[in-house]
Amino acid sequence: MDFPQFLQQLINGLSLGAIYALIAIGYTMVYGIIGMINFAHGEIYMIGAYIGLITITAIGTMFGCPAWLLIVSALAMAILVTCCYGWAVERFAYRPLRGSPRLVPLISAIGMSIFLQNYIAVLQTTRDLSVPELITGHLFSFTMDGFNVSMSNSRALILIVTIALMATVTIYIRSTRMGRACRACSQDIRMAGLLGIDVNKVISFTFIVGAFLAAVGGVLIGLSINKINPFIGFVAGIKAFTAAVIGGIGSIPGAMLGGALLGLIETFASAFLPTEYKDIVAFSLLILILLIRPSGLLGRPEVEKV
Amino acid sequence: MITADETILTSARENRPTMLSVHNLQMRFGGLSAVDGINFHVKEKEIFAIIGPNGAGKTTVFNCISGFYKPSKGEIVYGGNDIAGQPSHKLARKGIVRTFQNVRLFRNMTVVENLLVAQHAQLNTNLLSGLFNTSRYRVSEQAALSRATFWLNKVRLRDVANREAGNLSYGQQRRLEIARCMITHPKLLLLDEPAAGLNPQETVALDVLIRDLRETCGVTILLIEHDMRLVMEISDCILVMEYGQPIAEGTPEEVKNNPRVIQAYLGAADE
Amino acid sequence: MKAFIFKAAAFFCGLLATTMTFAQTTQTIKMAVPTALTGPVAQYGDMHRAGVRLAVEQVNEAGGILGKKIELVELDDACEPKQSPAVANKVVNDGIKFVLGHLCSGAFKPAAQIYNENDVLMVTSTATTDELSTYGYKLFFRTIGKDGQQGPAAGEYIVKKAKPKKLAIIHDKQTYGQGVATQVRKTVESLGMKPTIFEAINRGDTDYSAMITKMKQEGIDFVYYGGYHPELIVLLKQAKDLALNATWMGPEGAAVPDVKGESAEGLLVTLPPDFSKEPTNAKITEAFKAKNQDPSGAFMMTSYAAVQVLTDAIKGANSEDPFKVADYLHHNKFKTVLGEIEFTPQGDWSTARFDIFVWHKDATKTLAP
Amino acid sequence: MRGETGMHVVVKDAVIAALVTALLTIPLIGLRLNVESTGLVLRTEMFWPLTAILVVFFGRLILPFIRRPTLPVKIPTEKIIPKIAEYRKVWLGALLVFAVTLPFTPPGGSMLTGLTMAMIYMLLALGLNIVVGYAGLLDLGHAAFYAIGAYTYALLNQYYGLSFWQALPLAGIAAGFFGIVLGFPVLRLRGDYLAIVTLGFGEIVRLLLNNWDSLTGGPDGITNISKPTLFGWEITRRARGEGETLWQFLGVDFVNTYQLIALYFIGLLLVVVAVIVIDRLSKMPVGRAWEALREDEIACRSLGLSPTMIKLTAFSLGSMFAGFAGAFYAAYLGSVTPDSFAFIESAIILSIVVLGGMGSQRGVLLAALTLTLLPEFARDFAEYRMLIFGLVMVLMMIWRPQGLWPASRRRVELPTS
Repeated sequence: MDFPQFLQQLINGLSLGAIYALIAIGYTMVYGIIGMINFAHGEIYMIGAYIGLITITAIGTMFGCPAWLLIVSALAMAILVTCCYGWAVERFAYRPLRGSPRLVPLISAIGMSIFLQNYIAVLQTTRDLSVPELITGHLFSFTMDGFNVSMSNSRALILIVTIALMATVTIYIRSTRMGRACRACSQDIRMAGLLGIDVNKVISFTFIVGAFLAAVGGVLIGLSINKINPFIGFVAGIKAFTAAVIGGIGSIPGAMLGGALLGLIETFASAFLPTEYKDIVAFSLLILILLIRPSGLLGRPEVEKV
Repeated sequence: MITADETILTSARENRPTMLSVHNLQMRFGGLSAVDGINFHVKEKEIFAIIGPNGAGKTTVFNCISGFYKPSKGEIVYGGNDIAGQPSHKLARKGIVRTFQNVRLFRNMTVVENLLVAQHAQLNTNLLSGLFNTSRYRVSEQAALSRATFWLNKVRLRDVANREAGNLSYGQQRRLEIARCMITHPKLLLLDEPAAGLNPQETVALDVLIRDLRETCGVTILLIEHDMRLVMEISDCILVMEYGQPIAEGTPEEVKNNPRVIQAYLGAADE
Repeated sequence: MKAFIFKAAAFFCGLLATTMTFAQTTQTIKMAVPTALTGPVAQYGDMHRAGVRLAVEQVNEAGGILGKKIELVELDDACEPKQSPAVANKVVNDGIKFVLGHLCSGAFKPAAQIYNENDVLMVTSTATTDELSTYGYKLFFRTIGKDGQQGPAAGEYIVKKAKPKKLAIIHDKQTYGQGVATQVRKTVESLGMKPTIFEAINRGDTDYSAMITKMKQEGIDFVYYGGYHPELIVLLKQAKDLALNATWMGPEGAAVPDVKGESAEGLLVTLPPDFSKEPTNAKITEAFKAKNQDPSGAFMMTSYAAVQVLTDAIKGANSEDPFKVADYLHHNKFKTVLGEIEFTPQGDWSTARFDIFVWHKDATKTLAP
Repeated sequence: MRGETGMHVVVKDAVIAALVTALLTIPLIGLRLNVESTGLVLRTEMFWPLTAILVVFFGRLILPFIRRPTLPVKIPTEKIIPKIAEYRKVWLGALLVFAVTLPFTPPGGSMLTGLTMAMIYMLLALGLNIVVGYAGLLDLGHAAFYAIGAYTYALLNQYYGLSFWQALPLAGIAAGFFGIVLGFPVLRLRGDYLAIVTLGFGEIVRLLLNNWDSLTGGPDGITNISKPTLFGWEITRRARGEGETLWQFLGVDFVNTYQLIALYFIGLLLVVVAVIVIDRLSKMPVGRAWEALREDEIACRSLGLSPTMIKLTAFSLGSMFAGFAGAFYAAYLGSVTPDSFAFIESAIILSIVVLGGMGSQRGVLLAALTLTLLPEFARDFAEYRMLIFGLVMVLMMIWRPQGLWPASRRRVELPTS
């Protein structure tokens, strides 16, 4: 495997990693703040994809408008509606369980994940729906000693948007008042409440930001892969969750690093080994990292006080 | 009420056999050394107290002795060999048992079950004999239950035997924790601020209980406590610590009048 | 001990007889249609049901068979091997003797064992995996070619007509996909061409760029994909994105209206001959069009033929006993929309053949040169 | 803000609530995508979204006037430990008789497949109850041991022709062994990290079964697995080997439901044995050690209990029962495929344990029965089945987090020494 192929696989790995990172940040923020694995987050990403497709189909049929307008309106609608769903899931499935033992919200999350999958399956049929190819063409496509290295526009868009969104969220968390409140809650949510931080608002905000990113992910990934069905959220969810854990659950840059790492490992695994083993490699890596460094690469190691 | 062997108590402290001796114990967390250069010996059937302001490193010493921390440097000699760094469940089986600053009971299990679990090491835990309820198994269970009843009577918790440990009052929980330690036939009992949060009558009852444990069960007691009246009254020897360093050691009388101790506790009069 | 068991068993049996009442004589002939009403390949289920429904409607209009109307019982196994045994048990419990299905090879295998053990006659018009006819089931029939026929047709076309420099064969690791891909590999290797890559992908995956780059690196210029259309659509799109200029070929599982757009242009597909173009079937093609169903769909005509064959056999054998009907099926020729059908002892359609078609971006197809 | 009772605040609240409901309902419920022959098409059905918006709007308007102040803090209720039900033995006997005669009653007969699956999920949940309920170790990969048990029997039956009863103990031991293999590396992990590793382990086992074609037959799995025998008689229509079928022995002509009834009884037998064994285990020192570990691992260490041994016994015994369930599932279905052991199975088993009440055998049995039979009742609107299943899980966690039938502590009569 000489350099051009390596370069191409690197691009493939990073663009796949961007997809995982975009969803992983939802897991990391929720776990960081209230220490809960939000199993339904994959479904929020799927709902984003469906809203995008519905908007495109609705506007597309009404009057032939240019592709970029379709994409922008799909993104806007998806963000608006998915954030509502993110808020609603937290408000109705998780808030009543705030004080209960750790396992109870987990089961509620698994239940919500199954509910949302079938909610969409019943309403929008379980069929595979094909998303129209709105983003076509290549960002760059050059041949280097006989091998064509290229990156499609849709993949490039995902990479750029992911980096941009990650940067904004990190800056927002680091510099704004709400960001400080989030960090306070992740250190000690009970004390944050005592000091006058409206904990419910912070938690809702976390879910809404997670939903915002998942919606963007849903629309862009839908446009890039052109196929959605009610169950894409589940597989992507587990992979994104793996990325969040590898990077160090609870740390936002960790989600980015974990996503990129998982994308690269899966890509090079299927480049060298037969493709069907790439998932086994991904999960084995997850277990290995957790055994050596449970808090992940960038996570804060939890000191166990006697 | 002193029934213990008379000679042990009154003979000079030096020639009594040592139960535990600590040689320049040091414990560092990253850059910070919580405990540095600690040396002391605890004699058999003695009540040895460690006192000092908050953050002096008392509980860290406890954690090193009971195997929860691996000391950075230094030796802990017990029963003839160095036990520094051995896991706490092995040390417990060798007879070193401890209570905790904030009571650690099995909250959702009943009081009796707490006492039965503590005897796990002595029980017949063979799976098959338990499954087929063999006579050997029934005998060992009955013995465990009668020992538990003995200790329930001793710490006056008999009437709440079937209540969940989490629903007991604070004083009751403290007594249950001590009973749970004693039921494992320890040689060395580490009490981490047993009187914390107790009202005066409960502290007096605790005083009587600790003396009774030493006399009747012949157990050596290592104590961390802030209640000076209890410490001065009950302990045979006291070690005073500040910022992880030892600043005084001796009988309650010597320690009470030691200027450095007074200064550490009451702060120097500002010249 | 034996005596006690005997008494206990007898008691249970008495209890059994009193509670289990069965209505033996029913005025209709029930036929089960286990197919995919839900799940990713539900589109094949639609074609399967459309063919069966039209045929049964026309038979019932013409007075049904043996004086009884045919009643269809449609069941959903979503093409999952996990669900099909439960569906098969339900069919057997309801006392249904004839089954038109199952749809997918993977789901059919466990169910076929249950049908065979409980004397239920099976006629599938969609499952093409060879294994089904290797178990020696006497009540198994097929009105569609099997991979053993589809594979060689594709293999010969690749070696003789397409003559690629470097060939890659990939499949979706499911019974159907892996089966047909292995058949193509056997044929191609027997004709002296060794595929450079023979690999599987995970069903439900969404990113194949790594594998496509590997193919580019090996200089692959022809790819045969064994599997259903959902994964193929994504593969074609990503192959175009990464500029892998290779012709693609797929089995009849890939020939679905959903496969369209730029990347689908020039896709080669093996399909049963397009019987909707046959002049004799004009009346039936019109009937499909009247229900705005596309008559040239992969399983429309084969499912129609399955009902034809079954109803003719029941009339011929003049009984509803599966063994008599099976015996009739084994020893007679049947005139159907697929032309004349004759069954091998294992229940395969002996003279089934597959043609090669070129798929276009508007989901139409023309016979390949 | 809520304190003000000015009408404009209430109206503002109602408008916002209505707006959110609109955003929630109109796009997904109002606009329906569907695939027609002409490709993707959008149908609109605005009835439900509009009613939802109106209900929420007027609901919020009148809400402040009828809402009674709720207690800000939930006061923990004192769990009084009931006396041992005197007639516990009688009660259990009645339950067993009911379970034995159920398949013969018309309603029971119609749900036989559901009842037998309920037996399998009971076995799985009883096993997981040891790991999650007693020892408090969150295991999200229990389906892996279910798969190992199933494939052990399938392979032994296919390659060596072992009968069900011969292979059953081996399946249990194999699953128990892998329980220890998983147990060792995760000793140090706690809570969520343990859950994630077990999830990863479950996925790896499923993927290995799916990709290891030579041994496990890959995605097709293994078919033609022989059914168990009941007291030495075959229960299928025709005896496979030279044995005699129970039905020939009874001189009864074969009806498929007889075979399902026989399978149900074998399942019932396994569940009864499992309940008795696990009940004994929980009363023994090892059972107390599990609960102590769940309550406070540090206190356990300080009393001389070695957490390693406790965790390994919990994992191995828990997975052993999952192995038995797997072997019976393989025998019942007659074929095994990797994708019937996906993560969703582990999630369902965990939900049964939590919904039933962690650490409570009777609760777990009840939850297994309800969760497996719930879809049977919802047979007519089949596609809503899983929708209701997910919703039930969420609502149950809100209204009864302690579970359907939580365990009550055992009362011990003290000897009057």
